[in-house]
Amino acid sequence: MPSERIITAAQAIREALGEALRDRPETYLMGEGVADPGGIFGTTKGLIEEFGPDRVVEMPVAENGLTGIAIGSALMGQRPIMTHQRVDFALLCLEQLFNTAAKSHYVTGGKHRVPLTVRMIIGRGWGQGPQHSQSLETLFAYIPGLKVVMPSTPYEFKGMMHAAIADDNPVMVLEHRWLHYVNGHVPEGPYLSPLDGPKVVKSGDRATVVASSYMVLEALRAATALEHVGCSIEVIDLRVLRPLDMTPILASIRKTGRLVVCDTGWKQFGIGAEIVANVVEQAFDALKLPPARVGLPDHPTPSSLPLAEVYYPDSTDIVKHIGRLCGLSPDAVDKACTEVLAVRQGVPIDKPDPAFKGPF
Amino acid sequence: MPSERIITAAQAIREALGEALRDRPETYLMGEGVADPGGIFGTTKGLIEEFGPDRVVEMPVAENGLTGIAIGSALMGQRPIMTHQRVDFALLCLEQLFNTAAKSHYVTGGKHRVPLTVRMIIGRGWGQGPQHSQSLETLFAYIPGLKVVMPSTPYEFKGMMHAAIADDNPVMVLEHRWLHYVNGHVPEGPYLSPLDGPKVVKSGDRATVVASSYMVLEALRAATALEHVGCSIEVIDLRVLRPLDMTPILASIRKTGRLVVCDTGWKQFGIGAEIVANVVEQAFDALKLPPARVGLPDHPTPSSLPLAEVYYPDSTDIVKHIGRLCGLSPDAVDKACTEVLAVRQGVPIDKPDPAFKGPF
Amino acid sequence: MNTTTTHSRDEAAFDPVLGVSLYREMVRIRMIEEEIAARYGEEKMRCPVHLSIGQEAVPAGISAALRKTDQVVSTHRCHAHYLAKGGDLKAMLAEMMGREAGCCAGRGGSMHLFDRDAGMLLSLPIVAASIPVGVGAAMAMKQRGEDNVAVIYLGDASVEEGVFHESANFAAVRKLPAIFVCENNLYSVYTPLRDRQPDRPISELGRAHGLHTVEVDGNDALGVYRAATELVAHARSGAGACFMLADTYRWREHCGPNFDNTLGYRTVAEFEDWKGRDPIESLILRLEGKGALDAAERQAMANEITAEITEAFAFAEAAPFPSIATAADNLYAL
Amino acid sequence: MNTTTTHSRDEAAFDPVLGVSLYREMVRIRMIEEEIAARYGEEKMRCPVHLSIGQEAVPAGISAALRKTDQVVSTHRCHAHYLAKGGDLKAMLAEMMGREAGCCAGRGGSMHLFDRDAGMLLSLPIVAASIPVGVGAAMAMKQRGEDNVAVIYLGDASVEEGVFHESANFAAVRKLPAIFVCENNLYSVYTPLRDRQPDRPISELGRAHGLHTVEVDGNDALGVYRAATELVAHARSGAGACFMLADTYRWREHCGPNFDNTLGYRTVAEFEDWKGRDPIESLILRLEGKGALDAAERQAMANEITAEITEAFAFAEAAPFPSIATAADNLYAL
Ligand SMILES: Cc1ncc(C[n+]2csc(CCOP(=O)(O)OP(=O)(O)O)c2C)c(N)n1
Ligand SMILES: Cc1ncc(C[n+]2csc(CCOP(=O)(O)OP(=O)(O)O)c2C)c(N)n1
Ligand SMILES: [Mg+2]
Ligand SMILES: [Mg+2]
Repeated sequence: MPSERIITAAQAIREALGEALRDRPETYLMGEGVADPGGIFGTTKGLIEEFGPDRVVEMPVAENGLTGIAIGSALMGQRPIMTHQRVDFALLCLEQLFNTAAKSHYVTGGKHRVPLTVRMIIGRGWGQGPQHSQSLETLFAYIPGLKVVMPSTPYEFKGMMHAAIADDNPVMVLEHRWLHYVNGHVPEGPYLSPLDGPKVVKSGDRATVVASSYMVLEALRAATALEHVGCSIEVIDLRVLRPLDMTPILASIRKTGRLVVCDTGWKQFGIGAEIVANVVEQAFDALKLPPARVGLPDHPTPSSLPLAEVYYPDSTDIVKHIGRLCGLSPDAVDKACTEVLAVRQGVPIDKPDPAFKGPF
Repeated sequence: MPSERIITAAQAIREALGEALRDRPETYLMGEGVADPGGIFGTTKGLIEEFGPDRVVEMPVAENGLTGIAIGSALMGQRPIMTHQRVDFALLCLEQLFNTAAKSHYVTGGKHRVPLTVRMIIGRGWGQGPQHSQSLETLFAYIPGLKVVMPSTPYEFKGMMHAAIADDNPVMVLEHRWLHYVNGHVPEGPYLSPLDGPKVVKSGDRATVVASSYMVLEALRAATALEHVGCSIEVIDLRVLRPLDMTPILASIRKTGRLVVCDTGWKQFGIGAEIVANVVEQAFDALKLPPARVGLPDHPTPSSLPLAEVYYPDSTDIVKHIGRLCGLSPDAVDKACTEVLAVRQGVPIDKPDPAFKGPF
Repeated sequence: MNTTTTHSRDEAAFDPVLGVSLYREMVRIRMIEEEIAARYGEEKMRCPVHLSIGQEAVPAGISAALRKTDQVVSTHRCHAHYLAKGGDLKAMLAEMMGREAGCCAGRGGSMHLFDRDAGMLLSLPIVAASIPVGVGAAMAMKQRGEDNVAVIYLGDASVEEGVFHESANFAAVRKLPAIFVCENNLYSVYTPLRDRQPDRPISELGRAHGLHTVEVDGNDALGVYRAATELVAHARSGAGACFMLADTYRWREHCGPNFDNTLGYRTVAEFEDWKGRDPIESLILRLEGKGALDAAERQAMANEITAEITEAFAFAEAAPFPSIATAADNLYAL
Repeated sequence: MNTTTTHSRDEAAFDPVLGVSLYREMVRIRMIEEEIAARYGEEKMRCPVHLSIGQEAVPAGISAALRKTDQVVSTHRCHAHYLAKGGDLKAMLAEMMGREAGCCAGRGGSMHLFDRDAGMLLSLPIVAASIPVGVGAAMAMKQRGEDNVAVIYLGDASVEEGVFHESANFAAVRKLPAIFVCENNLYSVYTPLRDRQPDRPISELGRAHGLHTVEVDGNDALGVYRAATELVAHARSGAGACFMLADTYRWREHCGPNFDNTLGYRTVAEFEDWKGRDPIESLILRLEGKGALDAAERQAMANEITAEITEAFAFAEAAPFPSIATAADNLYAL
């Protein structure tokens, strides 16, 4: 039974961080802005007052060095939780993450452990432009030795944050900024959402939609509208990009025979490519039609609103692909698209979707 | 008709660089080691004597800063050619490459140009270990705005180097270190190998092997052995990973119906995933069997020789996949495997393959 | 306070004509910024804005020492640098409104201001990312035998990023015509200097990298100008790269149009102290002392600037948005 | 020469017992390195090697000032640091031969030497990458209330990487018990300092970052020891992070077992000059001056060390390779 309490994902994260700081003396937060009045979109708000500057470490702007410092402390048994206000900034510390953090356990024959959590926020909206809005999960997913997770609901944000902190590996937590505003049922006190793989979040039999992060909400919205036109689809929340467990996805494909993958990054060379390739290798015969991918078009994020409006795919794109794969009538597709657009209420793409307030 | 002259790829690169420095006053080389006596595996050897330290810029160990400097000079109309002795070092400069270099043309509505060439060498062999031997082309291939090329023959090394230098975009040239030793027919004087996409390097009709960089040689070796057991396969040299032109690959699949992709990086989330997903999306009906991918297993490069021996896939892996896809007899597969192994003459995996001396 | 001031206010050397032009530059920047702040709530400028109100003296003083062909690179807080270097106001506002007439054709927003014709090479929103780009511009100009210099604006937080040091070291070792101008406004977003750097003047970093280094009062446009003139001459002559530390203060919030002193990350007393050192008001006093600019003249100037601003906003608001058919254009140069 | 020496050879303070132990440490390192060089051609050590011959005084002097629980991080040139900190010789040689008994179970090779029990936290082959890791170790120890220090070895090229500066700044601002030890051997591979850095002592960088900074003669093990003792006490007491600049010289090629003076990137005169300042020979002279260690005692020591080396090589050569079934093991910690 879900908890009666409804809070936002930002509050859920803050709660997880506070509990971890309270229960585990070896944890500490580090990041540019963790001690700010705003507290990283509210996710660290007030923690500096409770835990002080040795546990809530405001950092100079020095992503690479501070990542190495976090890793060094993790090798000594600390459990640093590092935050980048935008994943774009983490481009500066990939050497440390990919070489030192990802490889230390392997290269020492298992003797070193790197219990490091790195929170990276995917920016979106309000004309952020090309360098403050990227969705770079693919880069991390490519690197053996990292774990890469993308929670999509407040419940998962809290539980996966706890699981990431408890994990003895470097765990990259990619947080879509607009998910911070979403409400959901979240239990009080610590609990773990295992970092074990994808999860069916809505069952159905006509097609499988594998979605990650924010696109899970778009997929669920599409699923509801499709249900209303008589098409029941299964939605799988990818959750854990690395290590990748294809089992639930393959099971779903064996049932539905149709696949749409949607993630928050660029389509080409993205997450969807691996999901599709993997499904094709392992369940080719189960596929009734070629899988489809929904992702960003092949160019940087434009700042200008009308260009951003056509840049970001949404539930209508999912509806259209499902319509094609499931042979829905143009009318049914139109009806479902009209429904999802109505829910969005014409709010421009550069503001968070008011209808995604949940509870999820 | 190919040139009569046979030189190594390292010599071909050196020749291209020398010609560019001679013909284009706006070019200059920059990199740690470009002015060294060894000259980056011979590829810049002697150029410092001819062109001096303003054109052959030895650099402090500061990959990120120097990349930004190269970009700044490119915005002003220079044509920097930067070299990293190992692609692993380039992890330090991804912020500049992905944000500034890749996006400047787009974000200025086409007003800025970044005619930058970045050579990055993929290490292999002699116990390099996990941080000196990665094959990170996937990271670059993911980023819109970069061009990413991987030449495989001396002819292509020279021609693509000239094309990269002439290009007004940031071009990442990934050079497999063992290809430097390979011989081939190379014309004197400058010529361009267009950065236009994959190329059929051996035709055949039973299956298509798409390979990049060093794996092209492994694929050709497999193709020869397979030919001897009566199985004619088509080998496509991927050449240009970004922008990706799928046309020749799709044409080949429509002919053969069978696909094996092999690249030098990790298999999961790698180059092969995009090729497979793309083929599935666009030529699903042409596929007789699920495509296969050949790539590195999901862990860092171990230094120890016996572990490295099983880490790197080679022509036998290609032969085995083709055998399965084309329904070859176990005998035929064995025979082809024996042939490719015989050519390799038992040389350990941590030394360059003496049989790959060419000419290619 | 993090620095000492070596270029003090030298009234004897005061040139009223220059003073008036610096005054005009600063007032123009401030009036534009204030108009942006006033209109931000209309939600036509749909991108973050980092205002320079309070920090006008540095770009005014620097640009007065530069040629058009000298190059400037800037950061997220680039409005003033762009305007002082001669960047097109209309293209700036159109950019902030996402219009095709914007300097980036609407693709970039407020943190990507540039104007090639004016020698404003680029601005980048990643802290310190534009620093090496500026050094690269200096290298290119040196390689091409042009005697231009590159000015690299950076905030006090930029020196925490490794790339600043990599860039400074290379500029020093190659004696490039690069001038690093550090505007120390004491904060990185909400974090004060003492939580981010040890207690030593930031200029020590310039010296340790072998840069010709000076400290100036960043609220004294004339002092900045005089120091800049010397540094520019130094760099232009081939004598080597330079570093200027200029202490100053941002009046409004880090990002956005409002004041934020109520948040408590800085004291009202500190804010008031710096407001008392308003670079514009203090220059007025000095100009009036020389009888160089009376209230009526200032009003006439303000009217002129208001007209310019009104026209520019009207232009930007009327300018068309990019066609969505062009969204993917210019990914690759042909 | 890039530095001044503040800790000079003070014969009055010379402690013969300490001198003998430093001598033994240096000779042991040199003999091991020379044996590696001698046997490298056998192709059993199938990985790059970066020898420390000529540079033994720094790790000998530093480690003599450290506790076992103090932590050390190192670079590609890590043999001497590992050995001096008490790293296991057998595990080192087995690692270089790719055996399961290697300190990294054969996965890493010569540039990943570490020994947790000895307080040798890690070595990394990416220039400067281990610097922040060492600072992080210092932070962890401080956070946990342990009064250990972290020593961070770095080459003269490391200070060109931005991450050095990011690490130094943070260590300074947080007063971490971290000691940066820069072994300045004048070269980065083949490139001399003058082509990479401006003409100022590298120690200026330490000072500009607010680190407690000293210069030492890096070929004087006793001088290094004395300076290290002072820095370690400083850092351990919580007074803040430190920087030591130690000039020294690598005798052999950058990577590999050979001499490479014929390549021409450095002069034979320079090489001979530094060989004349052999840290071992000069210590022998001083020890003999005190009557502390005669030739027979040295020979006995050498015999002991030879026996140890012979045994360790025999151990490593006999040690089994990893099973290929374990190639993918330990990707993730359970
Ligand atoms: C690499 C990176 N890290 C963090 C940020 C977020 N950020 C934007 S502005 C800023 C503060 C910069 O301070 P300073 O350089 O002093 O400039 P100021 O805003 O004071 O003008 C930060 C941390 C960023 N844009 N880039
Ligand atoms: C980031 C990075 N860039 C380049 C290299 C190649 N490299 C290996 S050692 C070395 C020189 C290091 O010089 P220094 O720090 O002075 O140490 P030394 O070898 O002299 O002991 C270089 C450039 C590397 N390993 N990592
Ligand atoms: Mg500031
Ligand atoms: Mg050195």
